[in-house]
Amino acid sequence: MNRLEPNIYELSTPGRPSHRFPDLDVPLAELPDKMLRDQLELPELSELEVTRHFVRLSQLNFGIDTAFYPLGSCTMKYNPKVNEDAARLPGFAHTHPLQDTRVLQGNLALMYTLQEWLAEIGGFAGVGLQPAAGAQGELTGILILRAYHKDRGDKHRKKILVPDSAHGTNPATTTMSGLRVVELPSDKRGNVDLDALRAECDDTVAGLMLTNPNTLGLFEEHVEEVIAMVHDCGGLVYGDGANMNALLGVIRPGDLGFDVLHYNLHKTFSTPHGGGGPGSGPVGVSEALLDYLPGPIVDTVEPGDDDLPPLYGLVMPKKTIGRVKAFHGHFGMHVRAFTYIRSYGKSGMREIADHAVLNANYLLAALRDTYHVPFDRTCMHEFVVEGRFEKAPGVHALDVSKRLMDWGFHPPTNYFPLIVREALMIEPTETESKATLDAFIEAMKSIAQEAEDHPEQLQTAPHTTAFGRLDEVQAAKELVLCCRPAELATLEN
Amino acid sequence: MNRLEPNIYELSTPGRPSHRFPDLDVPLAELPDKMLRDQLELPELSELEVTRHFVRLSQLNFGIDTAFYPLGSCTMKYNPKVNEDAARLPGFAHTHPLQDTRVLQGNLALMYTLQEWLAEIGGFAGVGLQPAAGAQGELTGILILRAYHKDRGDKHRKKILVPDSAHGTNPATTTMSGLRVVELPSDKRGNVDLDALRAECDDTVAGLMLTNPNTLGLFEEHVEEVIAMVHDCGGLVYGDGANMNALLGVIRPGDLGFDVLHYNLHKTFSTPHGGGGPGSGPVGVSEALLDYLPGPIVDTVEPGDDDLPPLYGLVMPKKTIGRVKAFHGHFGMHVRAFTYIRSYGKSGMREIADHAVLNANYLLAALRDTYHVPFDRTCMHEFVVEGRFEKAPGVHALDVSKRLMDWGFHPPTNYFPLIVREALMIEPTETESKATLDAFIEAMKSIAQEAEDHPEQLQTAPHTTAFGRLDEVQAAKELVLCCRPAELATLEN
Amino acid sequence: MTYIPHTEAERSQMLTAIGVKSLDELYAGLPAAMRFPDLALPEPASEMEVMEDLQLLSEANLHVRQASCFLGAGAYNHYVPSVVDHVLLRNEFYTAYTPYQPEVSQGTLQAIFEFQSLITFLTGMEVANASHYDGATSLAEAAILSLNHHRGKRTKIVVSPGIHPQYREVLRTYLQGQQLAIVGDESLKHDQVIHIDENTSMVAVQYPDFFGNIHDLEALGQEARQAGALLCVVANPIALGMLKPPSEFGADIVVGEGQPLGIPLSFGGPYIGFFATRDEYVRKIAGRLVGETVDSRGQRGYVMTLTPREQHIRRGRATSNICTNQGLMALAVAAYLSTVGRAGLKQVAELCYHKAHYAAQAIDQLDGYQLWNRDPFFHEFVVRCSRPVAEINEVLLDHDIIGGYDLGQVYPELAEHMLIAVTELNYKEEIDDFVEVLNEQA
Amino acid sequence: MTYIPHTEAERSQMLTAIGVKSLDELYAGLPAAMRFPDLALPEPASEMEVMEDLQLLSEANLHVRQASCFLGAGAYNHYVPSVVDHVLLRNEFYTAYTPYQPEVSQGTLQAIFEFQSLITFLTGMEVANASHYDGATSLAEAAILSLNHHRGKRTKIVVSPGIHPQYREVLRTYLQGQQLAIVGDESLKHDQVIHIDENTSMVAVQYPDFFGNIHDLEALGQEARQAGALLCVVANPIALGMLKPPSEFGADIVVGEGQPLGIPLSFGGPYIGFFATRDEYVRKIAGRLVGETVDSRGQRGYVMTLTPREQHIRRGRATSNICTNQGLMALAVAAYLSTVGRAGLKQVAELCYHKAHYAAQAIDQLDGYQLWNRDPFFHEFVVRCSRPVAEINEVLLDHDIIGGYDLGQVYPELAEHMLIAVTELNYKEEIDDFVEVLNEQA
Ligand SMILES: Cc1ncc(COP(=O)(O)O)c(C=O)c1O
Ligand SMILES: Cc1ncc(COP(=O)(O)O)c(C=O)c1O
Repeated sequence: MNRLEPNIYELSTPGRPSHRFPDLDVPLAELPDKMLRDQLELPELSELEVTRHFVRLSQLNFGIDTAFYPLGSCTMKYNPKVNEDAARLPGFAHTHPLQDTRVLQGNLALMYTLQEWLAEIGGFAGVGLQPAAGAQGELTGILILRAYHKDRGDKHRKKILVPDSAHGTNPATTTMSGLRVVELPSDKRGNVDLDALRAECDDTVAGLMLTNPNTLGLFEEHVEEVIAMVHDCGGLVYGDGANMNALLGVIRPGDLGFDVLHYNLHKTFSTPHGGGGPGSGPVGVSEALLDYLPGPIVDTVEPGDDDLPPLYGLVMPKKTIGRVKAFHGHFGMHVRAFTYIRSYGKSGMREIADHAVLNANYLLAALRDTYHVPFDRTCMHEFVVEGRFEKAPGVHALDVSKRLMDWGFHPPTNYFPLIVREALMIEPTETESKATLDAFIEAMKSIAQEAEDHPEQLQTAPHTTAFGRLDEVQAAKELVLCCRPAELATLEN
Repeated sequence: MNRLEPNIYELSTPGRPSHRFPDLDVPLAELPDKMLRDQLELPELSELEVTRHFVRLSQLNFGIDTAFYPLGSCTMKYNPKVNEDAARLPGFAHTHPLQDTRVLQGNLALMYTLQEWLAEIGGFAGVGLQPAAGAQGELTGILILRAYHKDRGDKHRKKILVPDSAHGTNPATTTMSGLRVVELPSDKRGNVDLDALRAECDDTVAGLMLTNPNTLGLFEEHVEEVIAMVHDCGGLVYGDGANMNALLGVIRPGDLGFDVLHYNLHKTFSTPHGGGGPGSGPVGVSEALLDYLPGPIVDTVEPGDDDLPPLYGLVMPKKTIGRVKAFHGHFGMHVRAFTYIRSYGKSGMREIADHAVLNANYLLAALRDTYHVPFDRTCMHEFVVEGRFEKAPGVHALDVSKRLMDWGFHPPTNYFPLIVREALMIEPTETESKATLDAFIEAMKSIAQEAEDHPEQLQTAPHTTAFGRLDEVQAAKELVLCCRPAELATLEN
Repeated sequence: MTYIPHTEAERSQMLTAIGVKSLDELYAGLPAAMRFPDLALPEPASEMEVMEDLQLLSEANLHVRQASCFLGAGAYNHYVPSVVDHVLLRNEFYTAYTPYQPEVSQGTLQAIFEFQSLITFLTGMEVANASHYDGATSLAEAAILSLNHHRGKRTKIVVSPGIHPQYREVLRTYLQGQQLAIVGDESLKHDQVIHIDENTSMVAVQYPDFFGNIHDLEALGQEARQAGALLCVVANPIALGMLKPPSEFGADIVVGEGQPLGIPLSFGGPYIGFFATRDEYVRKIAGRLVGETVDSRGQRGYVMTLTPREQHIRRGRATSNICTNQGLMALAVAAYLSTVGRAGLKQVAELCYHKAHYAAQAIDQLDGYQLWNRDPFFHEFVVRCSRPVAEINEVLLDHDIIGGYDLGQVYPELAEHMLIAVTELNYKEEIDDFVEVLNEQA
Repeated sequence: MTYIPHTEAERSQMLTAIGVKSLDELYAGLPAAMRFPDLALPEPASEMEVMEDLQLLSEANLHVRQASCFLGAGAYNHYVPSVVDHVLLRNEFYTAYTPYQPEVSQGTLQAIFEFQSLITFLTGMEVANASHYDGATSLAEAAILSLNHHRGKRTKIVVSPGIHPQYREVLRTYLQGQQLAIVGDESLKHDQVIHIDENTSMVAVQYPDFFGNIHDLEALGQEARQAGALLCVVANPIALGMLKPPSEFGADIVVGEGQPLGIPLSFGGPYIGFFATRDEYVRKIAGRLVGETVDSRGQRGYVMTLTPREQHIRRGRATSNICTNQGLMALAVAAYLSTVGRAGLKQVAELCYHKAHYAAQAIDQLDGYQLWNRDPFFHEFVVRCSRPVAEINEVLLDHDIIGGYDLGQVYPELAEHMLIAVTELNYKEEIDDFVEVLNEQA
């Protein structure tokens, strides 16, 4: 009686009437017979079947709108509904990226303003909105560093320093950019180890990729010194802005000396995560790097005056690294982020950071006695504890995570950063209430107790969800990546 | 660890920042101090709390979009998504009911067309769209009959004949209209008993309320004779159109001689049921009754020509029974029904009825051997079986219903019509596929078997839903009809 | 466009299983001569074409967001927070029906229970039902309750002329089959109090009244009480965000139109009637009531309760025939009130109040216009003009301004009087423009 | 507008629990001089005001539904069935993230699995991933796969000039850090085949190409295969509703832009890149892959699989840095393809085809215009004009017609050539009007 949802091919019935388009209203042209396909294996469902299928599937998910979702490093804050409405306004949703920009001044004004706002928030000279996500922002940034050095004839700068606490995208980006990763250890307080950094600072350094607050949720205590050391050896500093939520209105990376930084609109600026994207990863740069931004970006091409707004246009920065995407980036996300910043406004920025940091420290204070905190100091918007118990050696961070599901919570991030054993990275975000945090604390404490008393309760969790643990080994071994249509449809109409 | 959803007052926290409106941009006026309230016991939640609350609540419901919903007499067909979009178009959603009709010709054209289409589908001379639901359509219709007789000086016609199989709204409507109900028995084949009818047909008959197909899902076999008898004694015939789905493009009640009929847009014409409304219950009438329609209705006030569309206006029928609602009825539902009829078009009407009837007869054919069918003949869009088992006297229709939930199905209608013992009234509708019907048949058969083998499995069902059986006796006894705010908020800001 | 899933193959399998040869055969019992009429309807159309048609029709309207709107008179242009419609679009809410089966309907049931609670607290009463069709029919249902309360022995309903004219029309429509008198609204000058006597079943009054006036109903309540009549107050729910709840005037029943609480104008519907009263009348309330209870597992849950009042049980002896009501609109109201909350509702009320007064004062200062209201008013007020309102409104329309309601249409004594509504959606600038155009038209 | 729930009381309780006196204290470790900058941002605004601003901005655009649109060039104006967005608005879908925790993410996982399946069957390939950012980056990722396949020993990528110019730009951006040559698109006359040699890692071609041409890629595929290079085909997914899948030409990788499959134009994004290939390359695919498995209760379920390929495990040795991809857009594509289904996709493809040919023929007959395509084309074609395209487009705009793409901007040899796209949304009447205005502008 277990009602698993069939897949879309299993739900298909040959010949099922489905969506209907208008009849052809022009004469038939000759078809290129030789080039036509004779099979098209797509499913055939009624609209009710489609609706029911996806509604049922959706119910198998946890989302921010159903559960507390303290997934560290991902800033799962509330996604305001008005943002969704704004992005769907026909005047935005139905504009073609190659239309004459003179009839798209609304879009351009919005993007221009967002560029300005993000630059102001981050302390940068300019911002390019094209990158599609954080990782593409990183690629953009590192290619900018590379182009900058190359332009100056500085050809042997091939080294990118990356702390060992960094997100996997940082080293991967470096390699993609044709540069070499040098990993830096962290010190006992979770900072970049200054001695190790010093030892690497030479004239082959292209730059440092720094996440601040870092992935432990800690503010880099020597950030000014770190940046100065890199600058002094001729390198540039890239900021991974995944954790900008902690800094809004608090401190500007540009003021700290970062040369480039990517923003995650899908984290800091509340655009929805969509089950894994689309994100948006605009990049801010200092004056010296402005000309390298990917393009086009929006600029005023004719100044405005009291009566007329300026005329905006799309322009290619002079020494651009090139396009990183077709068209102009994830405009739909730009609309949402614009709406968000416009709503909170000037004073709201700091309020966001304040409450993100308050919530994280509140949880940390409450959990410190129950869970081992490897780097224990005032955290920023998130913190990392260890999901292991001396008295219950067989219990792992993953078990704690799975057991949290039984309490109705989405688990924290597991096993990242890599420098912490059994890491549980907890980011509550500012939109969660004290009541929710208190319930989470209760769950975490109770689970820790249970780890000792009934470890198997954790090891076999979750118990109350629609699915139990999934067999990842089998998935990788058997590698079924595609539906097998019950009956390969051969009827062709 | 059972996570019941708290109610909205329990979720409230005094002082919680919530939705913000613009600041006042005019000078303050003096407030009428004596008239101000000092307590306002409304909850205070963040938008995330509101969203999460209602999303979680929604998941506790079955709806057409999650499950087969064969609730007899309710025509739970698929609600097309495009209807929802249409009703939300700003040009419809943001029109005020008292605006100058010359700037609302879009609304009026839509309503006029819908009046015409419904009249055509039902075989009537005209249609009024004002009634809010089926029951209000009934009230409208019966008041029209009453006014008609009154107008003709026919003052002693106070009797409304209502078959015993009729829906409760029929007799209730009669009473509300100040008329007297006379109940007619059904014969062995589920028809109105002709002898009983003949006996009542005299000059005190105001009319007959006839549901055809009736609530057994059966077409009234002597419908022409029945109508003629009532007409012959000077009465009029009211049609309860709840079951119009079976007749679309098949037969027109107006052609059969019905004088008045209400349509249920929320049944036949796919407007969503909304967890119990809003519905819409337009009323169609014959030529003789046109002037009695509630108003205003839409009419052309200036004819159109090749270049110009006609000018539509709101007009009050000459001898109108009056308004039954403020404004013009459930316009949002009119838009949806218009969209629906426009989509299916001429040929689609009969296809709807055909497949509704096909699906019902298919189920009936499959279940006939397992469940007792009290009136067993070719049914229309629905049919009624008995949810009782000779070998399992302790099992009731309600138990079958509850057990169906464990199979993922919404139950049929229970205990209606009253003339069938342990009635299970099953209406599959045309939008369900054979595969779904087959699964339902399997469930019904398996449950019948289980009733004999493991009756307690039915009697304690449902087992797999979030809630078990609810205690209705306690609800009626303790009568808690309102949240008790944990703390009566006394802070007034 | 079709939503019917059947394939040709399935259709024939099913016909075979039924034992008939064709679909036509299923209709063998129907009068042959009338079967399968040729309907004069348009051809089927694709979704794309249908949506284009609808788009065009909708664009043939001037909607209030394309203009400045000063029209109210029972339907108000308020801002609906975005989250409300996102809640309504939850498939499980809008594609469910009346929660007959509580085990799989707790979402709807709890939402209605919350709606009842919110209305109870907003009106200051003790109990509220799950909804009526609109403000007008909730007034009619109140009258019926009063008649039943008096067991049919009282045959007079006294209504104030300050009640929305259409509500009074609906009241008369509903009660046309009963032998009773509905009096008190013959003219504006009229004092209803003179009608109140031992035969009076209910006294009904609007708060604020149709002209925006905020009357202290204390005295009227006492008159009604003394005569043993029920006092019914038709209230504007936004006004209750700042004004004394009718319970404080001794109201026995509070009804009203819930549209201002999160429901789009939508050319007049669907809206929602709310209905709140005292505990003692709970068994006489029409419509659905949701009550709290427990399930077989000891969990708190909700069910429809006191159903023996209703038509499906009591049939001809039920006092109302209401069945389908305004479920989804109740959800909208619950979502709206939860979203704006205590502070938000008060803020909206006060924005309306102050903006209306700003507008009234400015218009009153114009030559040719005079504020008619003598009492405190809420967000609507009457202005005496020196020309027909229709003419003024026509000019206003040329300026993309939707002017107020022409009172002369229903109150002969108020020819050339305009009823003007102001809400939080009217910025100062709009008001100033409105005043300026009025000035030009004086 | 704020979405922060904290009350003053809660804030102080929390500060006390933490052991600090103020929020400021939490930042004690931050460089003091720079703390709390005064940001030049607008004041906070209510939702109502924000929405009005956005509405105004959106109305400052001319959108394609207000005009006739004949512009394509990589982004196409197709009809999106209503149901698609209703699926995307399911809160549980759009407010979830990457399904790291499969037990509470089966909805997303199964939807992605279905997306992979649909793309696999549509392209005729053996495996597809969970998405890339867009068509352009999926081409770049294909190139990287080919380089890795050849273990860095081949240093040439041959690209056809018929690939979208912006895709070629992105390819070059992505690979600027590698030592390799990207050749073949120097001019239109150019025959890429001459470049294919033992050093060629990948040969990439578009189908239909940027000018709409449907080329038989059989021969090119053979050339590539002989040289041991991978053949990558950038395909238009709507065209695949009627045309031979690239697998039939021996494609090793099929990538493309999924926007036409249910995603609004949205000024260029978010869209979705799809990526399909042969089983043998599955361990070299960048991005997420969802695979089928079972859970502890024996139920079929889905997980992200082969994760050791990815950056979070392999870090500096990963071949791509992609992390967040286009999850929700994959859902849109899955919903679109499920809704239109086999027959619907074919119908759309054919509508596009026939309408484009009708338009092309009509324009070709005009004086001053000449159809440039010599081969069969799909729904886009090139017209040689006798005036600058920008001038013609300006006049078209006056008639509410959004003209085609000015090819001279990127192909110097195609000055005064317009690339025209026609879809199911262009009715005959629109096409006729377009032709008429063109005629006037000849
Ligand atoms: C610290 C950090 N950097 C980079 C990224 C990559 O961002 P995206 O997933 O948007 O590509 C992430 C994503 O989770 C992250 O947490
Ligand atoms: C046969 C029949 N008549 C009348 C009604 C009343 O219609 P409504 O609920 O729309 O008022 C119903 C409703 O279920 C019904 O089934």
